[in-house]
Amino acid sequence: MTPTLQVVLIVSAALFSAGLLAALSRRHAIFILIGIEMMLAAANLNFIAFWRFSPQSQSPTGVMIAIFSIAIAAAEAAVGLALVIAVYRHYRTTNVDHLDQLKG
Amino acid sequence: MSSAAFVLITVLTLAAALAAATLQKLMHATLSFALTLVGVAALFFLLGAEFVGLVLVFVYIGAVAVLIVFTILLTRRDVGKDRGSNWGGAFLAVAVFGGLTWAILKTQSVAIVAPHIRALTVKRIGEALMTSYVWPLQCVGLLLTAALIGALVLVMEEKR
Amino acid sequence: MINQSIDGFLHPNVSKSVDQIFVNAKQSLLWLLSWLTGAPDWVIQVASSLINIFALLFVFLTLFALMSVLERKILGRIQNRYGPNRVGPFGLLQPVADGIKMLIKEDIVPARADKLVHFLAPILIAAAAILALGVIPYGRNMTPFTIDGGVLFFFAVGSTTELAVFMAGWGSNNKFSMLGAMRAIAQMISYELPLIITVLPVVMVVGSLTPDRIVAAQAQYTFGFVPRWFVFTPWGATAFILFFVSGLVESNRTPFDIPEGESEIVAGHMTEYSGFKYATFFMAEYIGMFAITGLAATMFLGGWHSPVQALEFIPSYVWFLAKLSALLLVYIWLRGTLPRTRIDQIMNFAWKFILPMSFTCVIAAAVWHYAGRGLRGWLWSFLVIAIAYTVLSMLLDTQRKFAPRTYRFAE
Amino acid sequence: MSRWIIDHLCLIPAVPFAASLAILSLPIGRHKGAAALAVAGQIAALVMSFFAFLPTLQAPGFRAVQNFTWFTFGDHALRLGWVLDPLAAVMLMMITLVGLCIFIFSTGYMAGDRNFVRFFAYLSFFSGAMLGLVISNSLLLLFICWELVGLASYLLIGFWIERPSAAAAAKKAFITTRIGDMGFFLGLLWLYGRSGTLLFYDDGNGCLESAGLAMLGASAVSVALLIFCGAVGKSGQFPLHVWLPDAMEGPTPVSALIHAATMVAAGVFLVARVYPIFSLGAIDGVTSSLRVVVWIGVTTALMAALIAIAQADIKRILAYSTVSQLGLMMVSLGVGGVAAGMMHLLAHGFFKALLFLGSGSVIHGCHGEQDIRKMGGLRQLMPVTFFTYAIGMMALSGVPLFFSGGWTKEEILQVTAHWPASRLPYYFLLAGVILTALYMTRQIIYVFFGDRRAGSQHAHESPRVMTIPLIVLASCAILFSIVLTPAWPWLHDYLADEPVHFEFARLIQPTLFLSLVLVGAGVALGIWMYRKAGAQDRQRPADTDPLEFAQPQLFRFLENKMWIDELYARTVIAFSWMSARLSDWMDRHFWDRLVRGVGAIGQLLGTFTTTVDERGINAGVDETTGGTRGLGRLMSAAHSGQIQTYLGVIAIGVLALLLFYAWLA
Repeated sequence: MTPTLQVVLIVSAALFSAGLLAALSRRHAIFILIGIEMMLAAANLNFIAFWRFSPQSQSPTGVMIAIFSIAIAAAEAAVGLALVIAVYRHYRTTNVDHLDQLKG
Repeated sequence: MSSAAFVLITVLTLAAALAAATLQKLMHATLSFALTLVGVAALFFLLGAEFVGLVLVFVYIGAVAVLIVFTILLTRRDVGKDRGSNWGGAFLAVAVFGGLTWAILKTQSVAIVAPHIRALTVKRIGEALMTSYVWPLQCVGLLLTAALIGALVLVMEEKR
Repeated sequence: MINQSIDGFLHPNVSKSVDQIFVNAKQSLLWLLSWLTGAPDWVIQVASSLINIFALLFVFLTLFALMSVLERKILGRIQNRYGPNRVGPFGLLQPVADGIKMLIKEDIVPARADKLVHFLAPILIAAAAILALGVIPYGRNMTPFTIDGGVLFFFAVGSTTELAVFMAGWGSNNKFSMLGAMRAIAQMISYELPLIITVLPVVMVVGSLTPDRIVAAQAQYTFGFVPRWFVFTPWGATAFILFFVSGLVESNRTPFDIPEGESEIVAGHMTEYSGFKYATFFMAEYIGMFAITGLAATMFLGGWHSPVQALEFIPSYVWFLAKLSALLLVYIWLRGTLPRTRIDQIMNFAWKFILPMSFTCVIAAAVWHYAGRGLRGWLWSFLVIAIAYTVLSMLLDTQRKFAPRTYRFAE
Repeated sequence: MSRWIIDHLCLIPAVPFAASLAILSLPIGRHKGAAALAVAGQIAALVMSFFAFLPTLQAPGFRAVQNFTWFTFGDHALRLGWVLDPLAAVMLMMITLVGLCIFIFSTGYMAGDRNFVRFFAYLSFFSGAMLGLVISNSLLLLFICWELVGLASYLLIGFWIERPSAAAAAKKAFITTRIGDMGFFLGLLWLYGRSGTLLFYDDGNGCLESAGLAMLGASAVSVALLIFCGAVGKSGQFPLHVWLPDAMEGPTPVSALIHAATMVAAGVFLVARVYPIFSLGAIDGVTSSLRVVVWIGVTTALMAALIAIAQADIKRILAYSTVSQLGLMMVSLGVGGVAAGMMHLLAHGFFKALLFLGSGSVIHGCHGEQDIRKMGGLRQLMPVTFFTYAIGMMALSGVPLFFSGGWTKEEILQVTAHWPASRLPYYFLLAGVILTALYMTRQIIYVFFGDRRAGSQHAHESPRVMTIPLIVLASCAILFSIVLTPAWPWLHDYLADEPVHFEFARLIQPTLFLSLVLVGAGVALGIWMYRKAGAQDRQRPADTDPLEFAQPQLFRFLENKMWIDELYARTVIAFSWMSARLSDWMDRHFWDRLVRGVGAIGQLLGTFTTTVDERGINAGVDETTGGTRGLGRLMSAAHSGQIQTYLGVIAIGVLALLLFYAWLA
């Protein structure tokens, strides 16, 4: 048998949840970033899958969106990591539990 | 699309993803994250989007992973001690996974196999990028430039 | 049926010439296999891939062996001494001896090392290097893996090398390794940009990322004897030189070998490696070299095409190997000639000269194209490059840029 | 060369302007540089004017016009332009030539003045403005230059700003001429309203050409009179002549250049320029506007001549003579002798400049002494000055045959004699001739003859730089007459655009003898009256004027300029002063009260609203804010500042949404 769209979607859902797990359960800021990146990758997988399985897959819309989202994810990662470094310089920690200056 | 390869790659990817989410050593987590992305790229290959797969590897392994690694290095004093994980988040993630899976299985319209399409060549992608997607392309270029400058400014050593 | 299933390796008219000997051999082998065991197509496919891989490994490991001894001999000559000349005739068996030595050496892993990473690094680095070899056309119909966008694949794989190097540096818990890895990554990242951007004009002009297409685009001859290689256009020549230099950096060769400069940091990221792992690193470095030079030949030197139409009868892979080895000889020659540069010099050079120049190449290629690919285009693009070069060299006055280094980050 | 100049007429004024700017940019001490720049600019202007002058000689009726658009509002373009015709050409020549002499003269005269640089900047500025005035082809452009000229004269009269009298004189001159300019401007606007253009010559559409004049129609008279107001102001005609004598407070070269030779001639020039408007619809050369011109001219001429007799200040005498001569020109214009008037203007330019420079040299020699009764016997001390001065005097008093003034005066007398409207002006002018001769003789006798008095003890001849211009101008005053004689009336025909032909018989006209007699009479009378002037006479003290001795009241009357200033002081100025007082009072006691009252009302309202605000509105607002704050405190508790909490909440939301949709489906 060849995998159906369902299967691919479930895979991407699993990937997404893994990312969510990383983002939610870890204390280190970089883990959160990694999780977010993984979620983005899952989203891209969805795009590609929907494009591939859609009946009129001649127009490469999904692929385009995937490409653009990858580019944007790269930018986001760069800025995010820069933020992590800056925060580390300032507070000498990257533990997000201690970074609660915005506490109401 | 050969299902064997698909299964293989899927297993690899998900295992790597879980590892990335749960490994104690940050460095190992990062490396398995890179592995995850390789797997995703392979999935893209299988789905007939070679170009995107290559771009993914290119961007994530070549750039993002290295960036993360650098960051880890620069914030090294803090890396070693990673206090465990909170189970609330884990539970939530699992719940989300369950909900998603349930929803996907529930929707019948996605239970379809891939139609046969002619391979998406890089040429076509390039043409599409340069014709109907040229405006978004410019915007992304601008965004990347802005991100570059912003990151530089953020990490610049404040002069003393 | 088989021939269809074995995609793309078939030339419309399969000539019996020497040129196609390997292709034909492989095909007959596969045919035999399918005839003996009525295996399904995908098995045949896997088999053909395996054949390709083994051929690649064989050829290039041999080449590596030859190269290592040859390098040592040539260096010896350059430094006015005999190279290795004890083992075998003219010391030709030296690599064998080295191999044996490396194999039987003890494999030391530091106690505080991150074992897994330390173990994975050499494998990954070698794998990346070998993968990169897979997309280069070595002769007519002799591209191991024709994937659409092979050039991109090449760079994508090449970019994993950095991660591998970092793993090596991090895994072996040692400051020299770390420093070496940092240096290596720094210069690799800095020079990956020019490497890609200098390939860009070729891709633009050909309109394809497939190496075969790029080679085919350089097939014709002007006036029957001047080959239409891209190196003979102003932008091509410039891009080729820049590409070559960047490749030199990418493969950590002298004069850009600061990541493993013995006199500064013991052996960079390979400090903590010994025995076969070290050999693997060594091999990976050489194979990376082969890959870069091969790509350079493919991109700018017309791939496997013969420089003179009259010499068409000589098989294509011979031509390719000739070009490859010529470039490799230049590598060795440079190593024997030039002193080691400083990290800040390398960085300045990358960001202030090479990068702008490679962008100029892109522009010049565009000019060349829109001025009608003829003599006019030639002159115009030459003008563009000349102007850019003069301006850059004016701005980048060496007195200031290469002044004594200021240690800002090493407190 | 000439071609080029004609194509770039605007260069002629531009050069002196540029020179003045350059000079202004010099530091204070750079006398040589300033002088060099100014003289160079003037010489350049002279050369260019000469080259522009040449082509006008070829064809009678030569006229070169070049117009340009200044700016456009809506679909309507305001166009200015430059014109070169005989009138402009001769004026150019005269201004530049005389101007050059005066520039050179003043390098000597002003030497040692610490504001030397500023002076020359002003001079060049004036010269540029004047040149622009004469070649402008648009009434507006002319008006602009006119005002610039006025400004220059203001600056120069008040040059010695530290003297209150100078400042007062400058103000007086400025304001008085402004009164005339007001009329001028109104006339300009009216003209524009009627004819729609201010260009003089615009190949057929100019306001001086048939089309424009046709559009002007009946309003020509009023327009002409309004413009004439300007002329009256500038060239010191009767009601507004009062500023000119006071203008002598300025340095003597200024008086020579501006208030004798060029600027005051601008009025006459203006009338001559727009003559078609004056003479529109003339019945054998007489229109009501021209009538006004004539009578104003006659009045001015006679009155000024009379006043001149009783003046003691050497420059004031010359000033009044200028006024009377200008009146003479006006008369000649009025009676239709434009050419004659212009001729006299030019001749007058030369010899009056000569006289003023002569007086300047005298003053210089006498160390700033200006009262003629304190001079005397300078004949031996300053021979050059004396001779040149004598020539100027004879030219002014119109001694025939040899002096330019004589011939031009002849011309004017003739045209006046043939004025159809009335013969009175003619007789008045004849009287004026006698008076002119009289006061000039008086002045000469006082200054140069008799024995030296207080002022002239240590007099000395002026340096060469001052005497040479005198000589040049003197020779001009004589040689100029060559082109004036009836035998070969070149200038006349040139100005009247007629071909000239030589006929010796016409040299001697019958009226010549008449004027000869008159002048002789005037001179003789002068000599007889003033032979003992300044010396001790029988029972007459040395410092009293003979006329004063004979006719005290008359003399007092004349000496005080016929009380005209006082008259103005009593009437106009007094009136304006009163009105000022009145409005001041109103302001203080009436408007002020009004304003305060309004203010008080406002205050009242303000207090009222304040109370309302505080009692009423604020209370409610406070309540609201209090509530909001409390709510905010409540909400802020939920913000733990933990990213992951937020993320988790988001995830929960996503989950909820998901389930919701699934449940829907």
